Amino acid sequence: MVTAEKARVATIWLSGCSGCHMTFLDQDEALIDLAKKIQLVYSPIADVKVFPENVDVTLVEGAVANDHQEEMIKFARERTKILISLGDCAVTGNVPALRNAWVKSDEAVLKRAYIETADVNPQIPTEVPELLPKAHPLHEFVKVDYYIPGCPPPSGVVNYVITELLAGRTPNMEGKSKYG
Amino acid sequence: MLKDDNRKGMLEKVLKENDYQESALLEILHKAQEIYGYLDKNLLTYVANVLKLPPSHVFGVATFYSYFKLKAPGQHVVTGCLGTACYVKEVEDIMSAIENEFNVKRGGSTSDGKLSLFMTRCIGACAMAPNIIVDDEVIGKATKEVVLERIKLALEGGASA
Amino acid sequence: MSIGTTTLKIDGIEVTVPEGTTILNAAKANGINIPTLCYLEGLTPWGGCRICMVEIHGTPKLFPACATPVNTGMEVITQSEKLREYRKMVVQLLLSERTHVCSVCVANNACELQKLADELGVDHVMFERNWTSQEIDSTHKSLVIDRNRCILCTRCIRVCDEIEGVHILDLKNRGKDSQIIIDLDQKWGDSDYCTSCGKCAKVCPVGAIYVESEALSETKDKHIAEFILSRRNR
Amino acid sequence: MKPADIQKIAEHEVDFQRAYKHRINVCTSSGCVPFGALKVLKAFEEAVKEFGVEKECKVARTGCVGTCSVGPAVIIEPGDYLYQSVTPEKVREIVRDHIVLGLPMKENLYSNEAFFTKQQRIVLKNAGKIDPHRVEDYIAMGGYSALVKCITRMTPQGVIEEVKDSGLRGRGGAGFPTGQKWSLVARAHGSPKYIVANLDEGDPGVFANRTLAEADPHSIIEGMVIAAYAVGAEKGYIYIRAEYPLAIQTLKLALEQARVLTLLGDNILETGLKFNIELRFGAGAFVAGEETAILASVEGRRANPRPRPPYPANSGLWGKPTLIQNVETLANIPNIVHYGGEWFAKYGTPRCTGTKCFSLTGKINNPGLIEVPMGITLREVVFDIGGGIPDGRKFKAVLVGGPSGGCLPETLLDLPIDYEALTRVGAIMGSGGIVVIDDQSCMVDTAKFFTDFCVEESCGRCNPCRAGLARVKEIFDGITKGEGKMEDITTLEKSSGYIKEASLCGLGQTAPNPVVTTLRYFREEYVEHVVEKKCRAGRCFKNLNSEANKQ
Repeated sequence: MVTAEKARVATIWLSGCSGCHMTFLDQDEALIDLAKKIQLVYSPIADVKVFPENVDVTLVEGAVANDHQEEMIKFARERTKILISLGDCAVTGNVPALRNAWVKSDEAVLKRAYIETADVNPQIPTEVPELLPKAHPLHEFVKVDYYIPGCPPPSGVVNYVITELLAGRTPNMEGKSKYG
Repeated sequence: MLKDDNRKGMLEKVLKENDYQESALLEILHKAQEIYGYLDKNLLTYVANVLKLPPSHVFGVATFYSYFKLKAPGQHVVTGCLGTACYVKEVEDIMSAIENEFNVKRGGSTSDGKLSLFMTRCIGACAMAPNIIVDDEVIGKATKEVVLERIKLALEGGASA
Repeated sequence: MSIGTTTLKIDGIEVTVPEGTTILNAAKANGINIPTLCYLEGLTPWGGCRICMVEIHGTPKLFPACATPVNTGMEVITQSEKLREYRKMVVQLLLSERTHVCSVCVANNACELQKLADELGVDHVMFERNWTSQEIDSTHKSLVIDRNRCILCTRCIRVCDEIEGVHILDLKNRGKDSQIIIDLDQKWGDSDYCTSCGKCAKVCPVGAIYVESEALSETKDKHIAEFILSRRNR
Repeated sequence: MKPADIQKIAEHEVDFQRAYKHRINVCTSSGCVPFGALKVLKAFEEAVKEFGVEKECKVARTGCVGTCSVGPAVIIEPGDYLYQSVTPEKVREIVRDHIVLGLPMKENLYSNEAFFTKQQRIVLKNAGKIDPHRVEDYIAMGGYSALVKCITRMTPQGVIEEVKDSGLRGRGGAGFPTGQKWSLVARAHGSPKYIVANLDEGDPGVFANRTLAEADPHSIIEGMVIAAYAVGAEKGYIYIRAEYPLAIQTLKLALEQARVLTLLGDNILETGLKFNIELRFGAGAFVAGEETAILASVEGRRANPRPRPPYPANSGLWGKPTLIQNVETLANIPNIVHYGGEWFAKYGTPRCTGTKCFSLTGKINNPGLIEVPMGITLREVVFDIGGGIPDGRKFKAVLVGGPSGGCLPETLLDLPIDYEALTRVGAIMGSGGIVVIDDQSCMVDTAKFFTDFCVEESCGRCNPCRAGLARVKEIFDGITKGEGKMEDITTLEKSSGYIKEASLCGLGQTAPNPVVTTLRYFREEYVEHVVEKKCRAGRCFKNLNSEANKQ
């Protein structure tokens, strides 16, 4: 195995349920083949603190819902050649964006979660990143190169897109981009 | 139920004149609005029943056309023309001034129900743009100052047209 | 009097169909698939969703296949780069118009809009989405309407008017503010005329009208209009 | 009433009018009434009595002469002296000096000769000259003689041929050849056949049709009856905007007069011809001007356009063959029948014959209603007739064709006005709106204004127009608030192309025109807005600035 020739791949987890990461792992035996071609340089399942430079492919799960995530995704974009929105939250906003229909949704959603439905000690947390007024899909902040919708996306499609990209081809999403 | 009064009599006459034709729905709604000031659900139900039209159809028609009002307008009505000539002559500035001065949003009324602010499709007095209509009076080549003054006068005088 | 036939070309293939056939049916009869959405067999074509647009040689305009009758010598093109782009645009605009979240929708996996997005490869929406907050009306004993998912195809209105015959459904307002209404825009449970036949739920292409606590795959029936119509015309 | 009686009425009326040495025409159209025209009329009636000249001086109310910015306008004949901005106070002086002493008051006369010299009045030939409330006035000017000619000396086919020879094209916007349309309806199977006259002038900034109805209602009615004779229609509807109360009142009266003279009815002029007209009122829906939408509206339904074919000529009102024409088209007909198609074709250009009425407004010295030969250049209209830009400002653009027209820059001012030339540069004839804008206007904000209008007026039936325009509007909101991105410009272009090509009816198909033309001719302003957050006209980012100021 010659590490230098492997593609440098990262995954990011924003506002999502981690289901898309599960899907990534659900590639099962296909992961073994994939492991020969890629090197995971940043991921919630790898212990790396800072998003590295010169990343070939970054897969992003989740919507952009707070200021930290906005900063993070812009930073990652600068250091990534190919950025992929993975799953409905990243592609459409999905469940995290359901709050967008509310008036002043950032305040309202915190109030709902931490006050109205709290059993003990109701209070809104302060030492955490600030929510954006709305939750957004990724491409409303940064340029996204490929999209893999699905909640979660079928692992076969995730594998297909990565494989095609590694082979230097453009994936064709017709018949493969099922939302939900 | 529609109250039995003079107005109902007038409406019945209109319906009869139009032979209870379905196709006269717009004419009938025009007249009904003239008689009652606006079209409330009671009135629409009555029209639907008499013309033997589905209520949803009547409601659909009444809400499609912006000329029909489903809510009672205020005592005084100010209408801005949204024609192109008026736009070019900055009618928008006057409208914003009215909104700020009287605390009313276009399409709505003041909380005391004294003043409603509407926009209308071009009234065709484009050469005199910008035009603002205060009650039934067209103010051509309107300026903020003149319009605000005129509205204040109407509100104070209470003399509704 | 015998009905004549019309010969035309669809995607280069010469086809002969009865006079007055629509392009859509002419194509279907000859194994050519044109995507549809607001169209439903048995109901008057609406021509609103534009997904079935086709090109006709010799005119710069696009025509809805569902509502355009064939003409002798017509050369119809059902697939082209432009049509693909425009069909994708249709789906993107529909998805952007209201709150379409497949993962939490009753129609997930039984939705025509979702299926079209998949088939056409609409993997994202270039427009900022609108997140609407229309109140869900579940006052009827079994039928529910969630206008946040409505794509204004008007199938429900047409089936209620043309097949069931009561016309309790219609549209109010116009343009982007259009909404499906029940009678005088009242709660469904208060409707005087609704026969609770459920055809609206059967034909709804998305999850906007559905039968409460029943799986959508069980309640949908897209052949109901055509079936009743053919029985009626026997 | 027999056909020959029309001639008798005309002769009688001409004799009656000759008895007067002077005629004072007071414009009492919608443009002048708000500025006291009715008081001026009353003042003239009193003044001629006061000076004892009521026997030699006729005071008449008339329709619009076109100089709407200097109303109330008064014309004194003979000599066509046009007095501007007449007040009741000035009336006495005018009667004394002009009528009694024979000394026209030069300082009160409309001085802009060019406003009239470049015009060619065919449709508006009676506007400002006749009393629209008197059918005799119209008949004295040769009115209804064309109808008499048709029903006594021409076959329906002959009338259609004459219209074909004239080259007349629909004045409602699209420019479909009128004669050809008549043939289609005449040949169509089904009865009864209908005529719908479109007076739902919904374009903001346009008032030509209203003026016509207020100034010369019988020309529309005569045009309709001739059309009915030619195509074999029995019933006609005039679909008029409810926002035009004076025009409605004038038309109602005219219809009543025409019925009394049996120019309408079950046995027109005792020739057995049957044709009746009813008024139908619009209710504030721009889209109702579209030909299939107007049908829905006349039938009492939501004004949703429907896909064509079938075309209204074959399947219109209640599924019957229907001729839909704009009222300006119809008002041309009596002239064409009277003077012949060949005469008409001498005006304008070979491809676009005749004249067109335009409502000239915006930042211009002489706004008003004009009628010009087709093929006249925009420069002549803006600078010669319109007198250029007021207050020494700089010309920036001219909007031709209403809310779905195009914004044309100075470099296109020498463009001749005809259907094809306008379409080529991204504008349309529309219903004849010309709005001049100067350097105080922002082109991005202007495109946004028109988009907002079309979003509000979209019927909602088809996806491109309903959802597409709404997204375009949101993008404009973002750009003018300072949130624009360069991708937005690409998205605007892509969506515009889609909306134009995929929309069901003319509204959607033309709605992106202002966006497309401003992007084409004023792109640098978009880039400025997006990149520099700068609006050279100072119209945009207003809230942004005021918030910044507060901080």
